[in-house]
Amino acid sequence: MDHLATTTFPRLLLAHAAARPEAAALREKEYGIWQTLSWRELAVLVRDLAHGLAAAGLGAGQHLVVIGENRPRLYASMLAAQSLGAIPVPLYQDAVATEFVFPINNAEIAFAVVEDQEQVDKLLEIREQCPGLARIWYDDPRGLRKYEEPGLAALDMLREEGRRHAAVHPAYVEERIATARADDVAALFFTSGTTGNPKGVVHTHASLIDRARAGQRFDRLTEREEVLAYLPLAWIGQNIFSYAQWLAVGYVVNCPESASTVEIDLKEIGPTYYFAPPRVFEGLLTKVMIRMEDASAPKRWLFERCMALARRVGPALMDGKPVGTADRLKYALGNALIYGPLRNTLGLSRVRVAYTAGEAIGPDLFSFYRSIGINLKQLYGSTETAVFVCLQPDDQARSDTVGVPIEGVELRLADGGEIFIRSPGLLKGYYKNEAATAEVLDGEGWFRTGDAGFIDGDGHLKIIDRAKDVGRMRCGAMFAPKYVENKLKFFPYIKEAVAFGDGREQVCAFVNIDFDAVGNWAERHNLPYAGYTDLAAKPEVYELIVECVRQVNADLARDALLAGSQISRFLILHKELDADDGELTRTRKVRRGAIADKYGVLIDALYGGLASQYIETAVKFEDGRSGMVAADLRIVDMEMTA
Amino acid sequence: MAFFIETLIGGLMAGMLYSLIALGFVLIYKASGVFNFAQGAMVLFAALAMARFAEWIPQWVPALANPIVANVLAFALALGVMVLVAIAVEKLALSRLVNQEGITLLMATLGFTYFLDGLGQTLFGNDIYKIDVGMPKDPVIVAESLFQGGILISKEDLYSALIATVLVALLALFFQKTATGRALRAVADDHQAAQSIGIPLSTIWIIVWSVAGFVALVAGVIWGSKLGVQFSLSLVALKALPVVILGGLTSIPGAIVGGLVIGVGEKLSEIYIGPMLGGGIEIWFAYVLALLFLLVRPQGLFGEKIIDRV
Amino acid sequence: MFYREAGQFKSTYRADQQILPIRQDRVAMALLLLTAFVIVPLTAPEYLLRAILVPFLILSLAALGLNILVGYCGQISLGTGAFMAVGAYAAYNAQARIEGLPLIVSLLLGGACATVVGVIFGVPSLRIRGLYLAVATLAAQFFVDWAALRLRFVTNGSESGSVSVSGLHVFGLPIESPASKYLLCLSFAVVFALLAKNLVRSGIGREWMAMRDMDVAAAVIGIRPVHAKLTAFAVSAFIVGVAGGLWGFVHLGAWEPAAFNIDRSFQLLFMVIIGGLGSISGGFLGAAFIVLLPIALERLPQLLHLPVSTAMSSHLTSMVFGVLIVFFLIVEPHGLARLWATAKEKLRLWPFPH
Amino acid sequence: MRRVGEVILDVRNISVQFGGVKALSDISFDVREHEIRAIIGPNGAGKSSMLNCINGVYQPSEGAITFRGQTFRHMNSRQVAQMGVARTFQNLALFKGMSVLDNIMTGRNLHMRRNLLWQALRWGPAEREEIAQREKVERIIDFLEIQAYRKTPVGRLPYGLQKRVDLGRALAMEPQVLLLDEPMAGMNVEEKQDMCRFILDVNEEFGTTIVLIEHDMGVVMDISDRVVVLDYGRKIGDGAPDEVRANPDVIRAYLGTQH
Repeated sequence: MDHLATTTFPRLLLAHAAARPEAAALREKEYGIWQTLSWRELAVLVRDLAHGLAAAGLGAGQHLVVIGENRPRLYASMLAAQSLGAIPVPLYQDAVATEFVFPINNAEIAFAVVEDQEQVDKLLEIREQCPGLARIWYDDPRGLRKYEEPGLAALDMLREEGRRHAAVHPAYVEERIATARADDVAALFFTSGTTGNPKGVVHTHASLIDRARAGQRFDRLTEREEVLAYLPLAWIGQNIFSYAQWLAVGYVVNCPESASTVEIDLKEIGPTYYFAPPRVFEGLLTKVMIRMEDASAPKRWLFERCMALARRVGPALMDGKPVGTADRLKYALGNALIYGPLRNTLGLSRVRVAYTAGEAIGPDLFSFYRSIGINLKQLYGSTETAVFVCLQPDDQARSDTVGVPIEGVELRLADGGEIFIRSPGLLKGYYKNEAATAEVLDGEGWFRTGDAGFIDGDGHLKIIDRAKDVGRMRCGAMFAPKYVENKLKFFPYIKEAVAFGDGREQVCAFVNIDFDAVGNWAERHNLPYAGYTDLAAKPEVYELIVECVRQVNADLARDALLAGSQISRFLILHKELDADDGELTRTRKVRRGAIADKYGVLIDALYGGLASQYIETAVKFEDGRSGMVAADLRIVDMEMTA
Repeated sequence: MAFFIETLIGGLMAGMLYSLIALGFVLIYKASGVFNFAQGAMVLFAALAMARFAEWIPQWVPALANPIVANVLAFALALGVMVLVAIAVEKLALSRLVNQEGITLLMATLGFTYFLDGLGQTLFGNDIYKIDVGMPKDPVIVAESLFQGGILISKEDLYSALIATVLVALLALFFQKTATGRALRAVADDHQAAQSIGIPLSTIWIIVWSVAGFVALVAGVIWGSKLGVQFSLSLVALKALPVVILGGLTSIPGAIVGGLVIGVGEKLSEIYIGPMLGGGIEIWFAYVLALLFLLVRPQGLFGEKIIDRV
Repeated sequence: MFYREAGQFKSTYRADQQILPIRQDRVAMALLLLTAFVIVPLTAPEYLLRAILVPFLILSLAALGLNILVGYCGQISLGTGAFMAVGAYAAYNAQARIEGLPLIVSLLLGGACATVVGVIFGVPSLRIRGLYLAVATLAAQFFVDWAALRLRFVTNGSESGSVSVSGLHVFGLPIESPASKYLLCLSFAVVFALLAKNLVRSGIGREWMAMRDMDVAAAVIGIRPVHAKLTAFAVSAFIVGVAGGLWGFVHLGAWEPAAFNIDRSFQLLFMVIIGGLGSISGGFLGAAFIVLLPIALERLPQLLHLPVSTAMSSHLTSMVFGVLIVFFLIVEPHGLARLWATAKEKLRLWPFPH
Repeated sequence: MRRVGEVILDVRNISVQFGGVKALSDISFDVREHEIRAIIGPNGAGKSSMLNCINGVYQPSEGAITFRGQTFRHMNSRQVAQMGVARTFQNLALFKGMSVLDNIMTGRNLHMRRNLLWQALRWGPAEREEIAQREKVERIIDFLEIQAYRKTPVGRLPYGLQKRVDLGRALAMEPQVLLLDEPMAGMNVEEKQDMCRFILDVNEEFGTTIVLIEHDMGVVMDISDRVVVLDYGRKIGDGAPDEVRANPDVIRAYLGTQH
């Protein structure tokens, strides 16, 4: 265990390559089958690329930007960079070009490895703004043959270069790997902060690997796990699960064939260790329900019976609580008839450990997966903490807590509920931003999470909201917008919600309908509509949402602390809140401030007591074109439960 | 020489009967795109009905003991039965099989065959029955002046050939001249189009199958009175198949000419080639003849040519 | 419902292209074969083996062959009985004329002769299409019937084409007991089914199907109609011929041309249509249906204790048979194999409807 | 970059008749290597018949076709295919009973050498060959972005995707000349854009010469190097898009009817 303190990712790679050279390291569905890369082959690939990068002039401490879907050769490029003591900087592949400018300049990035033509085009588009960016290598040459840009080349060329360089300096990379130190910087993650420029979070090999190991021990992960990597590598979550832990534990990471085939690929691979933010689980559940709608009556009856049973006994069984024999038998039957097949068609039948994190998950949603026998749990952590802070033990999964602090973590709650953390996994600092670093890291190494919460009866941490967002209403009552918004979002028909109320006498909210769910609902009640804006404005749809809000209010009323936060007025937005329009972060967190500025007129209307308000909004479409959507939004008054 | 001409005439007369049955195939195929293998079964069924009714009617109503009356009534009844069959076929099967593959339809008609064979023998018994419509059995001798010993012709064959000719002519007229006939042709050319201009498909099909039933009845009577009504009658249809493809599935003149060609070819081959091969070749000769001919002209004598459009 | 496919991923084309890619299917097939090869021979009563399973297997084999021609290559043939006859008589001649020729070899020789005849009668298919071809193939049927009846050398001199065989051995083992006959037929059926499956999932099979689905397009991508059609006739006739040999040698023992008459051809056509055109399992399903149906129908009156004369019952049987055929064509024109496929699809998606 | 080369396909005075009816009369034009050559004209102008002559579906009554210096009076489909001419069809001519994968695999049949017995045993060489071809086909599936439908029966695919499979089958032949018969007929805007991209990519990445029949004038003018205009089986125009657009006969016969 002593080498733990001293190891680095490249060394882990070499260790695997030495210990189990022919074992699968990475699989990618390509050309119809799962093309497998063994640890040995991977090590060779990494070495070649490292030599290539060295030849190209990438040195220790320099940065290499990596943009693209999960692709084995992008993983290899990151390892190659680390082999040279350089620092990979993964960026979100779905970001628009301008969002690359800050990170690239901020980290003086000269080298980029990207997936395909799409990413190349984006980088070329911002080349003037980023004069430093000298070399760009691409993985997939499709459509790039006729490009003749200086410094643009295929990854194969880089590998060729590497082979030549290796011929001249055979031991170069090995030496670099050997001399690297565990507390060298391993990676730089840009957090799409809810306001202002993104901040570069600096992590060392030690911090990432320590947390990866901690998580491994907590869930007893083995090298036999299968993981499907389909979320952006730039997101610390995916990065920890499919990179840090992959190298720490040595299991197999599988890359889907294309975005359009993720579901098929998920089913084929049947991962044993699965990680996804709540919205993914939500999407899955919605699909399940929609597909069951068209099932024959008897089948639906059976399904509902089984689900009712599952809701009753499923979670208890998962938590290992005592359950009557009769129920056990019934559940076994249900498992044969529904739960098993369902897990299978979802591709989750082999899941041993599944995590959700990033935002609160709805109780129904959460218990659905547990009740059909999927060991879904929650964890608490952030980019700055290398994810693993609190995890839920297998038999203590709750929808409203985020688990217990795991090994190495110290937790402190300031008055006002803000959470402070100390752990070996903390960031080294924000890149070239002492001010920001000082804000979050104090002298004794305590990290200010900015979240507000408390420890509940059985030692689980419970999160209410961002500490800074927890406000007070005019009447002095506590106001936790996120808490309210989440309660709204737990309804399948509501995709996003934004609640206002800090310093006001009442709470008002914007609601974003879920186009799929509501659209499907509309079709079933044969209600014709022309697109999102039209559907959102339908009186019937308003009825639907009013019902949801009424329930939320009733719910809030029960909790003395939050009774004041009941929603008095709301409106349904005419467009989907979208990261491309700066309304959400890349991880789909609501950008409260941005929205408040953008839709000020609507807020005024809500508080000004108007019955409706006209608004025009500029939108960006997928293909980069932009246009306007306009609508006259109706505002609804809700009665509050006392 | 005389012998040759005798054979020739014999062939021609047999050929007319083939044409008659072939016509049954062509009618149905034109109108409903069904290659009706049940034609043979229909012949047997019709003949059985005819034979048995002619036998039963005097027993039921002694007043009608007169053979002519009995035969006429029996014929009418048998015809009625065939119409019922046509209706049943359309309502119960065809209307539910529209736009199926040709092969599937062909299989369906084989289904009819089994059914009709079973039904016929259940209703009318499975012995050998005879039909006596007063066909003269004695032969005539003609053209003695021309040939030594003259040419011997069976009156029976002659009459049957005549009947067949008349019938064929009538049907041809019916097809070319009457409104129904034109409707039938329209349907044959294009089902959808025909329906869209308001030609009731099901009625048309019932008519066609009834006509085919009628043809089958006549053929059954003629053959029945010659060979007696028995199961082997249904095999007569197999003889007509080469006629159909030789003439072209969709062509009435084809059926007629084809019938004559096959009839003559069969007889001549049996007499001039048969002995060399050990006899009994007529069963396959017709087919081989048709086959060889198709190699030259795949769509038969008068069938439409198929052009590939891509 | 029983499928658990998650985690069954393929990392080689070999694995991806195997006949049964899903593990559960492979297990089921293994069990099926085990039952067929071990349990049935040990437990099944003689009557079942002799009167039902042996004919079922042989006809399945013939239907398999016919399906290659009709179902995969789209060439209708009404002359199947003839090819069976050729196989049977050729094999008989081989046995009779060549001293001590192994049974299997004779049967395969029979198949080879059938192939030759099949190709000869397949030549017209290059010019003639659809129903014209169907009728034309009857030429083969009647010609062979006649030849077997009249041509001495075909029957090795025996009168009116009636011949008989006895004392069959395979690898020194006597083929006398129903069980041994059953096992022999089963082995043939299984081996040929496997070979046929390999063919239809290879280049040649794709040629056939291309010919069937869109011959012009097939020609444009370089497929030769001659090659595609004649190979289909050849392969089909070979399998049918071997089946014919088995029918004569193993099932009948003594036979005359009537055993392979036009009704046999129709019966086989029924099997492939009802079983399912263009599927290997179709032949077996269809054969099962056509073999069992009449037996069931004949049994019915006895079971219900109805006083029906044998003649009458045979008439009723053929009536009901006819009705069922038509009914079946109406409800499932694509055959039992399609039914099976859809059922399987449903099971895989369960509990979802689609 | 694409460089247009020598004449690869030369059609001289071709005439075609169907029982008296003249489908084509005395058509001549040439196709240069690596170019995109469009054939336009109103319905029934004989465009498809022209292609059918080139790959031997129809036999011209007069005239000759020269391909890579070899001159033929009658083309033979297989020979044409072997010489490297592939073709897609106006109204889909896919093999309905087969999966996307198998449809495209048929395009590789010319390259399969193993005989029947090997295939029946599907062992050793036969299997290796099958897999080698599968690899090639998978590249095409990837190129056309239809991975998600690999094993779907083509009949179940939407029209636009079926068109792609048709193209895939042609590409599988690794043709030097690709004849496209209205590849965008009946497609919506996005589908057309995709198809255009594919056609251009094929032309640029594999340097394939393309003969294109298309109704969408916008597309034709955008992507083709030279255009032949047919009307009632006669050639009424030939040249660069702009020349053709300016040609009065063409305007009268064709563009006039368009807008």
